[in-house]
Amino acid sequence: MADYDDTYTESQVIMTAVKIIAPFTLTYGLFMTFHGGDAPGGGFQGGTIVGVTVLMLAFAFGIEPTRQWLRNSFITGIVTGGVVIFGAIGLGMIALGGEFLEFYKLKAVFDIKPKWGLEAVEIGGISLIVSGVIISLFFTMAAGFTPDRRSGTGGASGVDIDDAPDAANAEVSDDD
Amino acid sequence: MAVERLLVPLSDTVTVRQTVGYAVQSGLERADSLECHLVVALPYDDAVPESARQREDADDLLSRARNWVEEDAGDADVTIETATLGADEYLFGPRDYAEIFDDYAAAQGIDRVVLDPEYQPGVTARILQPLERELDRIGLAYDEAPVERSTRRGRLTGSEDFDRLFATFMVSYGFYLVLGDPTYWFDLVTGAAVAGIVAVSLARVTFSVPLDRVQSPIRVVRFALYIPYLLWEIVKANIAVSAVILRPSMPIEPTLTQVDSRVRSGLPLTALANSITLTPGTLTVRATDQRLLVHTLIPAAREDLFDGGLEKAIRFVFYGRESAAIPSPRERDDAEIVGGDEL
Amino acid sequence: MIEPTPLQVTLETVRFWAIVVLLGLGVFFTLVSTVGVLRLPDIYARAHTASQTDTLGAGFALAGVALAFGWQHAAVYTVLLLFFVFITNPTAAHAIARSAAETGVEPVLAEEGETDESAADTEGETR
Amino acid sequence: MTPASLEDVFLVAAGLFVVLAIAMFYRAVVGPTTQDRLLAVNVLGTNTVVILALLAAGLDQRWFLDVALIYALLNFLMSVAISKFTVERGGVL
Repeated sequence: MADYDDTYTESQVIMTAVKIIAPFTLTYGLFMTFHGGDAPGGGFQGGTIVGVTVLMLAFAFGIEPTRQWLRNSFITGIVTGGVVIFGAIGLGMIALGGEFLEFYKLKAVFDIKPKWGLEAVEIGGISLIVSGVIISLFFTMAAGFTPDRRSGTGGASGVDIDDAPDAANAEVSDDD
Repeated sequence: MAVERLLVPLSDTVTVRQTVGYAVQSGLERADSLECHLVVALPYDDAVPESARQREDADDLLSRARNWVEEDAGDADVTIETATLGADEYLFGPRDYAEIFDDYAAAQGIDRVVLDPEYQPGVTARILQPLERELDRIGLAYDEAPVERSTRRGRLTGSEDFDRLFATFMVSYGFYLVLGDPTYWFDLVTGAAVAGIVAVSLARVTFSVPLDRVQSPIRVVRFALYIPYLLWEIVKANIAVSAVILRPSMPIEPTLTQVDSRVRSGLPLTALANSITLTPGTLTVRATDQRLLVHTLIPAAREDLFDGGLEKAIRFVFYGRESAAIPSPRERDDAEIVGGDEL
Repeated sequence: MIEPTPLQVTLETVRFWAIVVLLGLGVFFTLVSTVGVLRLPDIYARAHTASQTDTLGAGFALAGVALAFGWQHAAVYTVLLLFFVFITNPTAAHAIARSAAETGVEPVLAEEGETDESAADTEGETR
Repeated sequence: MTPASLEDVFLVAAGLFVVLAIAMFYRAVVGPTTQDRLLAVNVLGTNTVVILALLAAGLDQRWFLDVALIYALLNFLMSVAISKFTVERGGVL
């Protein structure tokens, strides 16, 4: 019965409900990211919730408009930025004379609690990587499912290739 | 001798004067003699209390526009017709507007529609983009007036943007401090940063309709008053439905009903549809524009729905006390029981 | 250890029984809702009673939790949770009902008698 | 005086909710339509949120509430996503 057009894919009840809760979920995702050290949560969970917020918007508003709203380069930027921050902090510890990601050096050199080093990795590194990976995975899958977009997925698959090493990187960092 | 018949839908925007000017000028270029139909589409029908004020505004706008046309036409052969459309129905989406324009165009033999790029009928937000699409679908020729509006518009959206950013920021910051500890410096600092990110990224998504500095806070207060009423309705409906379900014979009487509500799209409609779903016994199956398809489980719930208590309450929340006093859906003949075919 | 005053003891007792009553009501309405979901004939009717869990079932139970936490941060958190449930669940119920309507699941209606039920069920099996 | 400790009350209530949630599994398994199953899982999700909150009070573990909030969010997302998917199979997603 309903003829779907590209900008109005969901019932407006769902659309408006998503609009209302989106700021709350995004805030909550970022809150979790910032409270990884002393509460449940952290970069992984927080990043996932941030990613989920975007997926929710995509469900409600349609995937194409959301993709236009969040440009591919932006997502790639998030992911690579996360990797750069992660690497910089980790290598920074080596520069201070420790091992990769050895935060105890912070205490020795700058008199900062090691907790803040972990926080910085969680916030700057992991959350960005995870949210970027979730969003780009979703868009990549969605692009595969849409018949008339088969030719136009160059940007999305580019993101996908970028993601593979990042995902591995993120997994490794889980251990510390 | 050719006569060009133009339809110019008017609304009170910054660019309406230029639109009228363009209509007259372009019409006279194409033909010697011009018949200019100035119309105002009224969003509300007579059953709604706001309609009287809308009608006055419409008459005022029409008489001003008539003067403009006379001024622009000079000595040329221009006939002016004015009309108010849609007084007998409740116009909801762009599709409704497109259809009444089309009916009018067919009745008067209109050649072309001249659209104001800022066209904004009544209370709804700017609908031009979808309206163009609907006109395309119907097959009515239209022409968008080339108007100058950049300076004014920049300033206007600037202040609107600030309101949205500010509102999103405060909501996000408040939520963050509730989650965290408002006395801990780390939470205060990161909260501000997070609220900034959220405001920049989602302000335009969440508040797609511009905020009103006076009305919006009042609506929040009225919404807080609405919550106890809703809870009371939920408790009543829960008890009624529980009694039916727990009885061994289970005397349910499922029906599908169609109710034309008198609330605007977006937040009011969502609030109404969700309130209906939240009260057990009624379930919103479909919400296409203002037409709600509601499944009801027991006759008592159906009667409550047709009495329109929730609808009046939602109207109170969004439009104020005077607007709440509208006839119930049953009285204005907007509620009917439909069969399963309507799905 | 300070001996509690009689007033404090009474207040504690009142609070205890208030919590018990709230939780009992929550369990009761969830029970009704479960019975309804199991008994009622079709998806639309079941969605009505599912909203009972969402509203009063969850509402009373979470109110009991909030009361137990008292004037603490966690109580605010619980109210927030309840508010969130109240916004999202009707939307989810609407989404489900709408999807049922779009995919052509026929509702069992009172006028058409009970014969439709088997038809709707068999049609559903094929999906 | 109270006959039992408040913690026990919460744990008993949580247990009752678990029993009801298990009963709801019947509908999730039997169906018959996809939407029936989805609805049952949605109600199960709401039950889970309540159980988590009850356990948070009963075991005095505040952070269970965080989990409950996330669960509520994912529950909503699941319902919307699957109901969208069943309608537009091969369409938008």
